[in-house]
Amino acid sequence: MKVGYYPGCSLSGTGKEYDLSIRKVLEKLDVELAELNDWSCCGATSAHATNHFLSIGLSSLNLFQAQKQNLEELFAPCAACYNRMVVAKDELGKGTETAKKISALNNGESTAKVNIINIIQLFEKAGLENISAKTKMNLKGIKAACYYGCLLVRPFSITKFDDAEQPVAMEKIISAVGAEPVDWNYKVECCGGAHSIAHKEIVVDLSKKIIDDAVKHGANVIIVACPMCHSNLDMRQRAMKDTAAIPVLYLSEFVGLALGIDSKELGMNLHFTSTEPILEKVLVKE
Amino acid sequence: MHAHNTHVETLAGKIEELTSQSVMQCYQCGKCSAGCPVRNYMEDSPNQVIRYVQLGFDDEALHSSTPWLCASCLTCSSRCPQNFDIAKFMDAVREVALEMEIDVKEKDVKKFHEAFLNQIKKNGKAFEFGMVREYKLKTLNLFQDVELFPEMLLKGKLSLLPHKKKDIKHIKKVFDEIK
Amino acid sequence: MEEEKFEPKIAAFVCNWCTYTGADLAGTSRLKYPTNVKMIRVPCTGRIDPVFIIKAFEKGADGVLISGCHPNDCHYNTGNFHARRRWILFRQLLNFVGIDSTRLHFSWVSASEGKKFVDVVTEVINKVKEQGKFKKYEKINKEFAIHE
Amino acid sequence: MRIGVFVCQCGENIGRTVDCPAVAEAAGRFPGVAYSVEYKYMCSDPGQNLIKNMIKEKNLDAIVVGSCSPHMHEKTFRKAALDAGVNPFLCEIANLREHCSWVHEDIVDATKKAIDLVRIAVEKVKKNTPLTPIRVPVTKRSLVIGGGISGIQAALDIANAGFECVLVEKEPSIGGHMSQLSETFPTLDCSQCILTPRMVEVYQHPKIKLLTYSEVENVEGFIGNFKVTIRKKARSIDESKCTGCGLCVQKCPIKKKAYNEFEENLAHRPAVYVPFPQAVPNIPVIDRTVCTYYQTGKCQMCVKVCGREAIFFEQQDEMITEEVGSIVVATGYKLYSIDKKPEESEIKGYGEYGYGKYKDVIDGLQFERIASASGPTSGEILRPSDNKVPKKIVFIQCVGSRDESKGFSYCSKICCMYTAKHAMLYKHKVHDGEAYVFYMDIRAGGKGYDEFVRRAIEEDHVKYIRGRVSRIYEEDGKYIVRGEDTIAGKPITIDADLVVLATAMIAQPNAVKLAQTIGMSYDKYGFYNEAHPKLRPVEVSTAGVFLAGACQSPKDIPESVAMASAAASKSLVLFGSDFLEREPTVAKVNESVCAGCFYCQKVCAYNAIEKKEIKDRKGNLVKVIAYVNSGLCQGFGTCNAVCPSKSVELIGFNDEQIYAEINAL
Repeated sequence: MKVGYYPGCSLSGTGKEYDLSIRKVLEKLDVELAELNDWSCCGATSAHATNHFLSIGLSSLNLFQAQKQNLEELFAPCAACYNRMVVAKDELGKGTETAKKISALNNGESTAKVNIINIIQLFEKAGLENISAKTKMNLKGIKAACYYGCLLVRPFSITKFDDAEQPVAMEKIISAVGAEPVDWNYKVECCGGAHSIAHKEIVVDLSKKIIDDAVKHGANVIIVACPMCHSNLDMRQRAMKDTAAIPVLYLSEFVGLALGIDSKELGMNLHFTSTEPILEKVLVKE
Repeated sequence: MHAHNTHVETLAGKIEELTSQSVMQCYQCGKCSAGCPVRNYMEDSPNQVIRYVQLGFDDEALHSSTPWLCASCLTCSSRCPQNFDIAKFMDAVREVALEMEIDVKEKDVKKFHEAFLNQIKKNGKAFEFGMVREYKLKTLNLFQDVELFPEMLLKGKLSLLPHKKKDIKHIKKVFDEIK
Repeated sequence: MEEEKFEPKIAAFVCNWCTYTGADLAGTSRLKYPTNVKMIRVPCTGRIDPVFIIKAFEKGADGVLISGCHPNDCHYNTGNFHARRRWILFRQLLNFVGIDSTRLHFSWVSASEGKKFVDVVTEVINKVKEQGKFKKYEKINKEFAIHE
Repeated sequence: MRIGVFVCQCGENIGRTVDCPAVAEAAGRFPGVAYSVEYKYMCSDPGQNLIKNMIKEKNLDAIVVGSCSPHMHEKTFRKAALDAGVNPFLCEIANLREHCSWVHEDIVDATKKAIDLVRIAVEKVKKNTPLTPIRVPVTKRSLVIGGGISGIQAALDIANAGFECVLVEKEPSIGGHMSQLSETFPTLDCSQCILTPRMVEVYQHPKIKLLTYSEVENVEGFIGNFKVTIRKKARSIDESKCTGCGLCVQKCPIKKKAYNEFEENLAHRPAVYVPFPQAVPNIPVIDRTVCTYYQTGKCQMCVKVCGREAIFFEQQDEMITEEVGSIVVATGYKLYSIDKKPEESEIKGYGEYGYGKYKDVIDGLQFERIASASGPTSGEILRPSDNKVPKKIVFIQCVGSRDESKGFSYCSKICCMYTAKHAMLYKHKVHDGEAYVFYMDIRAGGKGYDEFVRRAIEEDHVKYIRGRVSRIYEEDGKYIVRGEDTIAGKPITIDADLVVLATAMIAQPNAVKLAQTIGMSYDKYGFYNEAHPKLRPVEVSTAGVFLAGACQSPKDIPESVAMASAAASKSLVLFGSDFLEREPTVAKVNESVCAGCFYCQKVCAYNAIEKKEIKDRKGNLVKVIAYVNSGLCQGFGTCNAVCPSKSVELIGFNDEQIYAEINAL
C-alpha cells in the first residue's frame, strides 16, 4: 500500500518523534509513504483565526500539489493539518467565492479530489487484524487513555470520522495491540491548542484537567494523535502543580512499541515527561 | 439580490458575507458558552458576542477579548442545535477587527498569530524558533519558557535555521491576495 | 429580428389537486407571469397519456409543461409515481418522433406553492423562447396538408 | 349542440384586465355557440338567473362560464344549470380570474388568452355527456386506531351516540402513555385515578368491540365503506377461558430476562405478563422471545398453575375483517429515549449527554414511573444506579426538540409543563433536595399553566436556569452538568445525583407505514397532516378519516381529549346520512375492445379494477376482461392513460374530451 504523506511543520520540530515513529511503524506494516513534494504550511490556527481566505488558500496549495502527484490519499498525521485540509477541501468542493478566488490563483484548478486521512484512518487501512497479527509485545498491563482532542473529530459534518462526542476508533487500535483502553471523560476536551505561547496559563490549566482525569480513571499512559496536543500534555506537565507524571505517547509510538520497535528508534527519548514507566510494562510475548 | 447586501455595512452583514451564515440563526441557548473550554477566561460569553452582533452593538463585539481567547476547538460548532458555526463566526470577528485595525485587548494572541504567519510568508513553512523569537521581541515577554529551550534544542526539537519551501511564489500569491 | 418577437405557445397539463390549485394561489396572490401558457386540467398526472403531448406539439405548442403533486403528496397516493415512471421511457419516444425532448418540462408544484408555479412557468417560457419556434410539425402539416 | 357562454366581470377583478365584452363577442362566433353574454357578477342571484333564463329562452343544452376558478364556483353554476334543466356535467368553467386577469397585466394579451380559455372550454363541453352522481351507502360503524386517552375518548363518544365502534390497540392493554403518568399538570391529580374508570367503561360498553394486542394491516375502500383487515396477535392465552387471576404471572420462573416496557425498562417482568395491574383487558400475554417453552419445549409452569386451561401455546395470529364507515386515527407518540444505542436511535448523537452510558441520566417517562406510587420504587424518588435518594436533580428541557442539528426543529410543547411538574413532585417528596431546570423558553400557554410554573419557582424553589446544557459526565458517582446561565452570563456547573432529560415527543416508529396503509399524508417527522391547519384540523385529506391526539403533533391530555371528541363528532356527522353522493367521474371499460391485459389493475391504487368473465350463450368462457367497481374508483385516470388498447375511459376526462381541449389550444 502506498499513500501520500504530508508531515506538516511540527513534525520536523516539536513533533519530531511523531515523524520518526510513523516512518518506522509504517515500514513494518508495509505501508509506503510518498512525501508530498515541496509542501508548505497548512496555515494552522493562526491563518484561520485571522483570515479565512488565507487559511483555505494555504491549505489548498498542498491539495493541488497532491493532485499534481496523482495521489489518491494524503495522510496528514497532525490533527490540525488534517482538519485544515479537510475543511479546505470541503470549501473548494462547495465552489464558494473564496474557492473561486483560490482556483483563479492556481491556474483554474478547482476541485481537490485527493482524500485526506488521519493516522487512525491510516491504521484502519493498514488493517487492525494485520496490526494485531504483527504485535510482538505483551501490553497487558497498560491502561491507555485515548485522547482525541478537538480537530480529529470536529466538525463531524466535515470530518465524517467516528463520533464527535464518544469516539472509539482509537480504542479499537489500542485493543488490537493488546492494551486496555480506559473509559474517561476528557477524550474530546480541548488542551488549549495554539494558546500555548500567548496564554500558557490557559494551556497548563486545561491540559492539567485532562491529565488528572486520565490518571483518575486508572490510565498509565495517554495516547495522542496531534503534535500540538502532545507538546501541551507532555512539555507542560512540568508547570502543573500536584499532578502525577504520566507518559504521553503518540499513537504511532504506541503501536511501534507493540510491534517490537526499539523505543529510541521511535524517538521516545525525546519526550519531556519520562516514558520509562510505560516501557517497563512492555513485556516480551511468551 | 442577497439579503446581506442591504446591511453589508454592519458587522452582521460583513460576517454573513465572510461565513455564509446569518447571525440571526443563533437563538441564544448558550450551549456554546456552556461547553467552551476557555469560557472561564472570558469576560463576554460566546453567545453574548453573537448577541452584540445580532443587536448591532458592533463595537462591543469588535473590542471583546472573547474571539481572541477562542481556542478554535470547535466544541461549540459541533454542539450547536441551530447548526450555527460559532468558531467560524469568531474567526470572522477577528478578521474584521484586524481589517478595521481595532486596538484589540488580547495583543499577545494577535502578535503570536502575526509572528506565526510571518514565518509562513517568509519560509512557506512554520519555523518555530523564528516565530518564538519574533513573538518575544514583539511582546517583550522575554523569559517565558526559557527553561524549556535548552532541552528542546538538545533534543533537536527546535531548529535554529528554518526549513524552507523551495518554491515560494504560490505562497506569495496567496498572501498578496489579502493585502 | 423575428426571433425577438417570438412568443411561444406552452401547453401545461396540470393535476387538479396540486398544481392547478397552486396556479389559483398565484392568482389570488396577484403574482404575474406571461400569457404564453394555457392549462389543461386533469384529475392527476397519472391520467396524462404520452399521446397528449405529441398531439399538443402537433397542434402548434412550442413547449409542454407537466406538473403535479410532490412525491408522496399525490391525492391519489401513487398516480404521480406512475406518471413519473412513464416519462422516463417517453422522452426517448419523443426524440424518436422528431420532437426535441428538452421542450418537455416536468415539475412538482403543490397547492401552497403559488410562487413556485410562477417561477416554473416563467422559466419554461424563457427556455422555449431561447430554443425558438418548434417548426417540425408545422412543416409536416403543411407538406401533407393534414387538416382536422 | 346549442352552447351558451357567460362571461363574468367579477366586478373589476376580471373586467380590469380582460375586455369582457370582446370575449363574449368572440365566443359568440365560435361554432356551436348559440348565445353569449357578459355580466358584472355571474355568481350573484341576478347572474345565476340570467343563466337560467337564457338556458330556457335560447333553448341551450350546454353552458360555459368564464369566471373564477372552478374550485370556487363550479358547484354554483352546475346547480344553476341543473335548476334550468341542463345536466350539471354539461357546464364547464373557463378560469378567467386566477389563471388570467389576476396574473397578467396587458389588456390585449390577457383578452386574447381569455378568448382562448373560453374556446378550450367550449370544445370540451361539446364532448361532455350528461352524468348522474353516484350514490353510495354509509356503514354506520367506526374504527378507532389506538387505545390511549385519545382513542378511548373517541370510541366512548361514538359508542355513547349509539353507533358501533371497533377499538384497535397494538399493546396488550389500552391506556397508552397516560396510564404510565404519575400525576397530571396543572392540577396534580393522579393520572390512573382519572383514566382507569374510562378504560373500564370501554371494556364494558356494549357498542365497543375492543381488540388489544392487534394491529391494522390493511385498509381498502373509501368514505362510508372501508374494509379493514386487523391482525390479532397471538397472546398464547385463550381469552375466553382466562379469568385474569394472575397465577401464571406470579409463578413464571423467568423473572429477569425481559425489561418491563410499562416501567420504561426500569424493572423486569416475567415471560408471561400483564403490562400493569390495572390493565384492560386483564389478560396476560406470553413473550415468546423469552419464554422457556418456546426455546426448549420445557417448563410449562403456567400450564400447571392455570386452573382454566387457558394457556394456548399453539395459538396463531388471527386476521379479522371489519367494515366501517369512518376511521379515527389516534396512534399517539413515542418519547425519544436517549438511553438507546446511537445506531438504533431516532436521533444520531447527544453523546455529550452520555447516551446509554449513565444509568442515572433518564428521560421524562422514566421519571414518571419513578414518581408513580405504582412504579418500581413505589413512588419514592430513588435513582436507578444505586437506589439512593438524589439530593440534587437536574432537569434539561428541549432535548431533541428545537434542535436543527441533532433532533427535530419543532417544540414538543408539553415538556415545559411536565418538567415543572416533575420538579415539583420531587420537591414535595425530597424536601431538602435541590432541583434545577435548564430551559430555553418557558412555554406555558394554557389554563392555569403559567401559574403552575410560577408555583414551582416561587413556592417550591425550583431553580430555573436559562440555557442549554453542553455536557454531562460522571465523576465519583455524581453527574457533572455543564451549562451556562445566559441571563447572568455565567457558566454553571452542577454536580447532580440524577439527570432527567425532557426528550422530544416524536412520531410512532411505524407512523409512516400506517399513513401509507390508510392513505394519509404526513410531515417530514412522521406526524399526520390535517386537511387544513385552521379550518379542518381533525380531518385528513382522505375523506372519512379523522385524527385525534399526538399522532398529529405533540399535544397534552386536554388537547388530545378535545381533538378526540371532535374526531368522534366528525364521524357522527357522517353517520347522520344514509347515503353519500360522489362525483360520477369514474373509469369505465369498453368491454368489446378490452384485451384483458390487466395493466390497469396494476396501476390502480384503489383495487377498483376487477376481473369479469365474458361467456357466450352456451356458458363457455370467451374472455376475461377488466371491470371497474365504480364504488371504489376514485377517478384519477391512470388506467385510462396506460391502457394499450384504449379501452378504459375516465368519464368526464376521456381521451376525446382532452383531445378537444388540445385542439383548441
